Amino acid sequence: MDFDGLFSNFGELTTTGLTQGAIYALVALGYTLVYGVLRLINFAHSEVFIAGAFAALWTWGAFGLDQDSVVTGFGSIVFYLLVAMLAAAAASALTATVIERVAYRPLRQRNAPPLAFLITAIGASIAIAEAFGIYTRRLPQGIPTIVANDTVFSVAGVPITKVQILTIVAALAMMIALDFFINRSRIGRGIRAVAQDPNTAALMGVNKDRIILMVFIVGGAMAGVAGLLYDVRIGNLTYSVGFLLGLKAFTAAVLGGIGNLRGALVGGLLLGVVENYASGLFGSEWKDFAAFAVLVVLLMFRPTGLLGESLGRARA
Amino acid sequence: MLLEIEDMSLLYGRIKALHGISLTVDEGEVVALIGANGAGKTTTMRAISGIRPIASGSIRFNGEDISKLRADLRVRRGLCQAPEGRGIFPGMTVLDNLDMGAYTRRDRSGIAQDLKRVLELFPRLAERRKQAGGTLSGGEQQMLAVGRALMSRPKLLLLDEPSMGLAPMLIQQIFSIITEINQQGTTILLVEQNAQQALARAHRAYVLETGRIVKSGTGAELLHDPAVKEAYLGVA
Amino acid sequence: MTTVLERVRSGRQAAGERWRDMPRWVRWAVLAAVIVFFYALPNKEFYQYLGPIPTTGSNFTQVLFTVSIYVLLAVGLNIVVGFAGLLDLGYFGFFAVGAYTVAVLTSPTSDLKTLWPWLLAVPLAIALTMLSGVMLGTPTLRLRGDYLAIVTLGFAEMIRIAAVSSEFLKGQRGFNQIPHPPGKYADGKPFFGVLDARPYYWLVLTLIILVVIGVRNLERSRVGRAWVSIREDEDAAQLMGVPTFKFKLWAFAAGAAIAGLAGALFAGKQNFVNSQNFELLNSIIILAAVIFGGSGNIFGAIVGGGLVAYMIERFRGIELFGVELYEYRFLFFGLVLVIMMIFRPEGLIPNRRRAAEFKDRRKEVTVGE
Amino acid sequence: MSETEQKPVVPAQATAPAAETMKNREPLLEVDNVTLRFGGVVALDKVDFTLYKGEILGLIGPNGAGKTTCFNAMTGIYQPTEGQIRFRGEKISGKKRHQITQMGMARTFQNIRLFPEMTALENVQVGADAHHKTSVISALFRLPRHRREEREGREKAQRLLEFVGIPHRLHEYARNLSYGEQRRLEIARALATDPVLLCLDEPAAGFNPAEKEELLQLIRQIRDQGVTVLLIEHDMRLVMGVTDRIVVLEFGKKIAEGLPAEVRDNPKVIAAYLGVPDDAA
Amino acid sequence: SSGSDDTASGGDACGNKIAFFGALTGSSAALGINENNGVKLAVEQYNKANPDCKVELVPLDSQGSPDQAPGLAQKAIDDTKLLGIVGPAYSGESEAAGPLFNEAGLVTITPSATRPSLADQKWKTFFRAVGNDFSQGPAAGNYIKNVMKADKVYVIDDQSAYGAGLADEVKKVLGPVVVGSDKVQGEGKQTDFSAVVTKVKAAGVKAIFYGGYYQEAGLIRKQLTAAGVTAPLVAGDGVNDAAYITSAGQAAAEGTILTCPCQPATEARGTFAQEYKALTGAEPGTYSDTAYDAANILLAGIKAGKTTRPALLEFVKGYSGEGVAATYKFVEGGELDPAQVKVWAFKVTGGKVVPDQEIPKS
Ligand SMILES: Nc1ncnc2c1ncn2[C@@H]1O[C@H](COP(=O)(O)OP(=O)(O)OP(=O)(O)O)[C@@H](O)[C@H]1O
Ligand SMILES: Nc1ncnc2c1ncn2[C@@H]1O[C@H](COP(=O)(O)OP(=O)(O)OP(=O)(O)O)[C@@H](O)[C@H]1O
Ligand SMILES: [Mg+2]
Ligand SMILES: [Mg+2]
Repeated sequence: MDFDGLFSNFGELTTTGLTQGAIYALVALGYTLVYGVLRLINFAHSEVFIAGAFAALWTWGAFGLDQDSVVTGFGSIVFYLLVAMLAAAAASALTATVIERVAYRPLRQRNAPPLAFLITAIGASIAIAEAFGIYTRRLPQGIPTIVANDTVFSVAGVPITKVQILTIVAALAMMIALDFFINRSRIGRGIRAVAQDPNTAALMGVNKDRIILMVFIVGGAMAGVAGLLYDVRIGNLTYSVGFLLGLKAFTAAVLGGIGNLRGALVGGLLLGVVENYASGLFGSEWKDFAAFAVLVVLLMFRPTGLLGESLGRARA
Repeated sequence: MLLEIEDMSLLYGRIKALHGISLTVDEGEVVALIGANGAGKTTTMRAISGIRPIASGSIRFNGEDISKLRADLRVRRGLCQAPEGRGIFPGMTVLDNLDMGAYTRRDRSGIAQDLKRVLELFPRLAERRKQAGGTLSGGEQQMLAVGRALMSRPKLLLLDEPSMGLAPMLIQQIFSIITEINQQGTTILLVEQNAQQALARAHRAYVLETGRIVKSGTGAELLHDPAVKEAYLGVA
Repeated sequence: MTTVLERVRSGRQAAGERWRDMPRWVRWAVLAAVIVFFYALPNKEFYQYLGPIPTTGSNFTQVLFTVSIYVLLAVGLNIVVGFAGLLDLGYFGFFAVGAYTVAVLTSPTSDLKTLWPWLLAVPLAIALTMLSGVMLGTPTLRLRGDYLAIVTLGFAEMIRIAAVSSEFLKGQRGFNQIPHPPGKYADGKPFFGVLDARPYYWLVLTLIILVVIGVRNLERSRVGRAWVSIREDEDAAQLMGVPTFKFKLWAFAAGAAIAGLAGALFAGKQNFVNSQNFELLNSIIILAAVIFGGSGNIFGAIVGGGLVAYMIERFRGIELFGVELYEYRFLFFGLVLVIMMIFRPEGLIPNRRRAAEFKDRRKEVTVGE
Repeated sequence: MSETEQKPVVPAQATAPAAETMKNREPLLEVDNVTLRFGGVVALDKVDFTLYKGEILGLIGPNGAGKTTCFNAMTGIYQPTEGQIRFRGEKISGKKRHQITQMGMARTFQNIRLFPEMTALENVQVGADAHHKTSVISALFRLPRHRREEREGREKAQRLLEFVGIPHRLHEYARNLSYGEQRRLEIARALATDPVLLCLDEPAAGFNPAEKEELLQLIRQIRDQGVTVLLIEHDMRLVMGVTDRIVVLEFGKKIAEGLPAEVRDNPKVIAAYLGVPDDAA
Repeated sequence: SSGSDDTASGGDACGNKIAFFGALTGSSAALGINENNGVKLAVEQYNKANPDCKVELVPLDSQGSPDQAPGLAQKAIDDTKLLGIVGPAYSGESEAAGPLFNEAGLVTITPSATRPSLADQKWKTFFRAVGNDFSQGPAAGNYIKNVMKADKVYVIDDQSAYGAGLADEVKKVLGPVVVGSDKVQGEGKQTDFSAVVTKVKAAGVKAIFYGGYYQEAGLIRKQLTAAGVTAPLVAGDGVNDAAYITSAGQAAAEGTILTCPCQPATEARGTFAQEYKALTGAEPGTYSDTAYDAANILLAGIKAGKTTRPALLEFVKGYSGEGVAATYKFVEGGELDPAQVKVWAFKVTGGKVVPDQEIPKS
């Protein structure tokens, strides 16, 4: 164990961990929303994320940027970010919608057992990831430098970079907006109602299909933005990265209490930081081990996650 | 006629649960539906609100054929049900549950008014407004279910055993509420095991036996029908 | 479209019913024939007449061995997922425990240098796997539903990472020269050799039959009922006197033991075990296999496990319009899962109990959807 | 797994004498000053009563009085905040739920909790399994004991389904039964665990008066077979007709206890619960 | 032993096959594709030269996974016309397939499985056309120490048999100069290297060695540069591929040192690079040349009439000759004669991998 490695880099490990955690959190939201409403682990959500990441990349490509381009000037940075964000959110929302239509709705109409959904989800996930893999010839794709990783200011000697600020601010903003939407709006209430008892919700005049579609669109858009942020931060994209990231995001959702939006945020950030500390302490190879170990230990003491479930059904 | 059901049949898998039921509910009426366990009362209610598709026959509401209409759209047409087993949203607070009743409505002030009225009708709910629906006692949940149905201000209110699980005092109260909201203009179709009370308050009633309507008449007629007395009122 | 499907469906149903109505001896005879068929299958003299069934891209007998291992795993996972309703996404982790136990105890490259014979290591592998199932289960089986899913998945991932990163388990360098099962032909040549995969396959097949008989006995007993009642309503089950925790643990342990057995067999055949054998995707494929075949139904699990493993290998070496299908096999695999589940959501060979429920529920959809 | 003493098998025991002299009898269940809080809500407030062997005790009170909560505390679903519950002289607290059942307490639920995707027969068999001893090993190898127990369980389940009046629903899935049929099945399943004490939470909800009359007979029969019954019910005719004694709760407190006739005329009970005497009372 | 009579009794030396065994799909396919193309080129040239007696190339796609290796090995063994194998490409699959080939007497020449222990297993059919980890690792270490004169080095590896082996050798040579080390996950399993980057940055090193393959190397380099770490990255032949530059981005990749127990393409005899490009449309990648040479050894044997497995095996065992990447001669255990192993350093300059210098043996 390398305590020195942990302590001497504590600040930076924290900031980079929080940044990664913010991305986990955004993706986790999609899992949590869909899980809350359909009681379904949407395994294909990782591919919704990937779709957004590729959409952002291709959008920049369409503007003639390639892996070696460096964008400068505040105006053009904002422009490229916004355009790519729209494209990514749209692409992800669309992918999510298509998955819902093709893989889940037919099953819902047949009132299939829950495990059947899990399998179509896995199937869709594999198929979409493979499609991207075949299209990119399984090669990693370089990403233009949209936001240079300059230090903006330092806190106690820990540099805070532009990318970190962008990631965390964007993630927080989306999260707050979503929280308002779910807890304050009528549609939000409809979402919670369908989550708890779809049949009774219908008896109250809630259109289940529309609500479910909303959930996929909202969750998808979040994942799309996460995809964009991933691109900016990592600088490289391979078709297969969704699987593990999705897994982590799902872990984050569970860690915070699945079905609980604020839980997703807490879980995501916690996971990001824990991973980085573990990398510092035990070496990077134990990073994922630590992530899952924390999950297991935490669930032992809090069987419904840090903040508990909220969208979901309480026991009657 | 507000509700006209003609020759409605319904299947559960291969089992026929309703064998061609016809019944009508006129604007402003209270109509009761009584029958033994497993007669098909709940099934009829489910068919009317669209939770179960019907195999044949038709359901007309306000002159429109709604047999193939989605459940939530039927609610928008003014048809609301307090279901058997109550159907409380367990993770939502009492207030949120009540708000769900008004899901299809947009008139804020009207909703606020109705909320006030429901909380007055059931002071227990007012006391527990922030408690999660799932942790209420059985009777409290029943109050919530009825209150929630009232919140949608339906044209036709379907109540499936609203008195189930309520204490004697509250049973009295529920039935007076039924009479009261009926007088205020809501039409009611009522399934009840408390046949005595139901028949006493209903304008008309139907008796259901193994998926068929075997008898119908005014409440008073059935109340004094010897066969009904023996089978459903427990007066030997 | 729908009418055709309906007809196909009802036809299949009728077939199922006819099977159930057949006299007992006919069913036994058919079963015996099927078993004989599978024993005969790996012989080239036999399978060369089977048209497109044998794989072309890889040696068929070797593929059969892989398939049989998957079948064994599917039977084990079916106990956990199908019967007890515990969603285990990390089942392959137990397979790893079994294989590594054998490897560590028998391989000359292991730090232990115990150099046990294979047969001696097998019971210990099964016992250790069972123990690891209990160890994982004790703290986590209190979790419900999908929490358990993610924890088991995490567990499998932790095992994999430990295998990759720990010195003792040798990571990708792995353990080589793991001994084969014992046994000699009359001429002194080993029965379980390097080149002939048939004996291994026959061994696994025989074990599958034994395991299936045992699992079936469990299913039709108090134990099986306890599992199903836990799946249906855990609280109510407890209040009816079912020691739910104990039975969940048993489900986990039984599933784990079967996976451990599979792992030990795999190690004995393969000679070499390293961390690359235990990708997370494998766990998911097995789960898909069980549900694909028909969760809760042993026969369904067998068919699912077999078909999924076979399908992946069968695509190898097929060329369509000049493209190697093998490259696309996971794309197809994914699509097949989606399409199959849409048309047969209850699995290929549904659990009879669930099929009944399902048939009914299909009608229960709200109107107009 | 502490108890092995007498286990009354439902349909096999001698008739118990009627209930007048309960006080001299052996206490079966003692609820001793039990308090239970949920955050701010005090669901049970120093509740104190005893249930004697062989009697039928009614537990009544307005909605939300804490009756179901009392059941939940007895069966180990909730831990009392204060106080003790003793069953057959042993403390309940710290016991696992299935152990309490094996000690001889069985219950039904106000919100029906069957195993929906098991047949009626299998539901009851699960109850019967509570006292079966076959281990995983003997089931694995189908040892003779296992086969004998299987057969006995099945026969018992059939008998019980007949007893509660739904023998024709033997192979139907529980979820497909109507509300009333499900209630009956719940009773059969609880009886299959060979209870010494049977706790029924509003068993008559969803029954019409004629059916309630049948239920009344059924409860008496159960008692006659030596099972003690604790009954929560809002239907006064049923409660008055079948119970030997009644305990009344309001806002978590016991407000009255006594013979049915005493309770019925108790002004506190009338004010809190019964209201204007209803035509049925 | 099996099936050699067949060919002999037919009296027709043609219809012979050789196979390439390695990953052609999956996450570790890039190396396999490079090699397969090299073999393809060799076979094509052979067939052009011998139109009346062609050799067929059978690709066996293992995805680099040891589980699939026995099935494929057996398939190759079953095919009696198949006389020799170029591969298996990775060490793990070699472990799993080796015993089968050994039993069947089917000769294999691997262009890239560099794990030393493969040669210790007494497989009589195993030959290695490159130096093993013991040759490249120390050379990379020497380069860092003697040429770059770096006094503080950080070592990272991807825990693969190859990467970890290499890193261990480098550490041995560098000794105390190594101020920190870390391990990451390979095969595309990790993309966020922020923790490693933080540690490297804090260590203030002069050079970073990475044992592993190009995909992670590219990402690490890119993220290091983004974080302001300018110390050059040194890596082994697994990174020596154009895809590394794509992955890292040209700017970040600049200055990276890549070692290889092979010679630069310009040093390669003949016109290998052009021909390779003409055939595949791409520059030769890592081990394309070695695979080409390995195939040529087998083809030379077939040309010489060694059209049975034992004959070809004997031929390879006694082979001595020159290829485009090295001079080949096998010693005990199938290893390439250490005298023939030359390790070169390359440098990324202007978006291209250009030869830097041959690294002296110590
Ligand atoms: N989902 C279902 N699948 C199959 N059969 C069902 C289903 N639901 C109800 N049934 C059957 O249909 C019949 C009518 O049931 P229904 O629930 O309508 O009765 P009910 O009149 O409401 O009775 P209760 O007074 O007990 O509530 C019963 O025989 C019941 O077993
Ligand atoms: N988990 C909980 N959290 C908060 N309050 C609870 C919880 N469980 C029960 N309560 C409250 O405790 C009180 C007693 O509930 P209980 O279910 O025991 O009532 P009951 O006497 O069975 O009533 P009913 O006749 O209506 O079934 C109720 O006011 C209920 O809202
Ligand atoms: Mg009903
Ligand atoms: Mg209650």
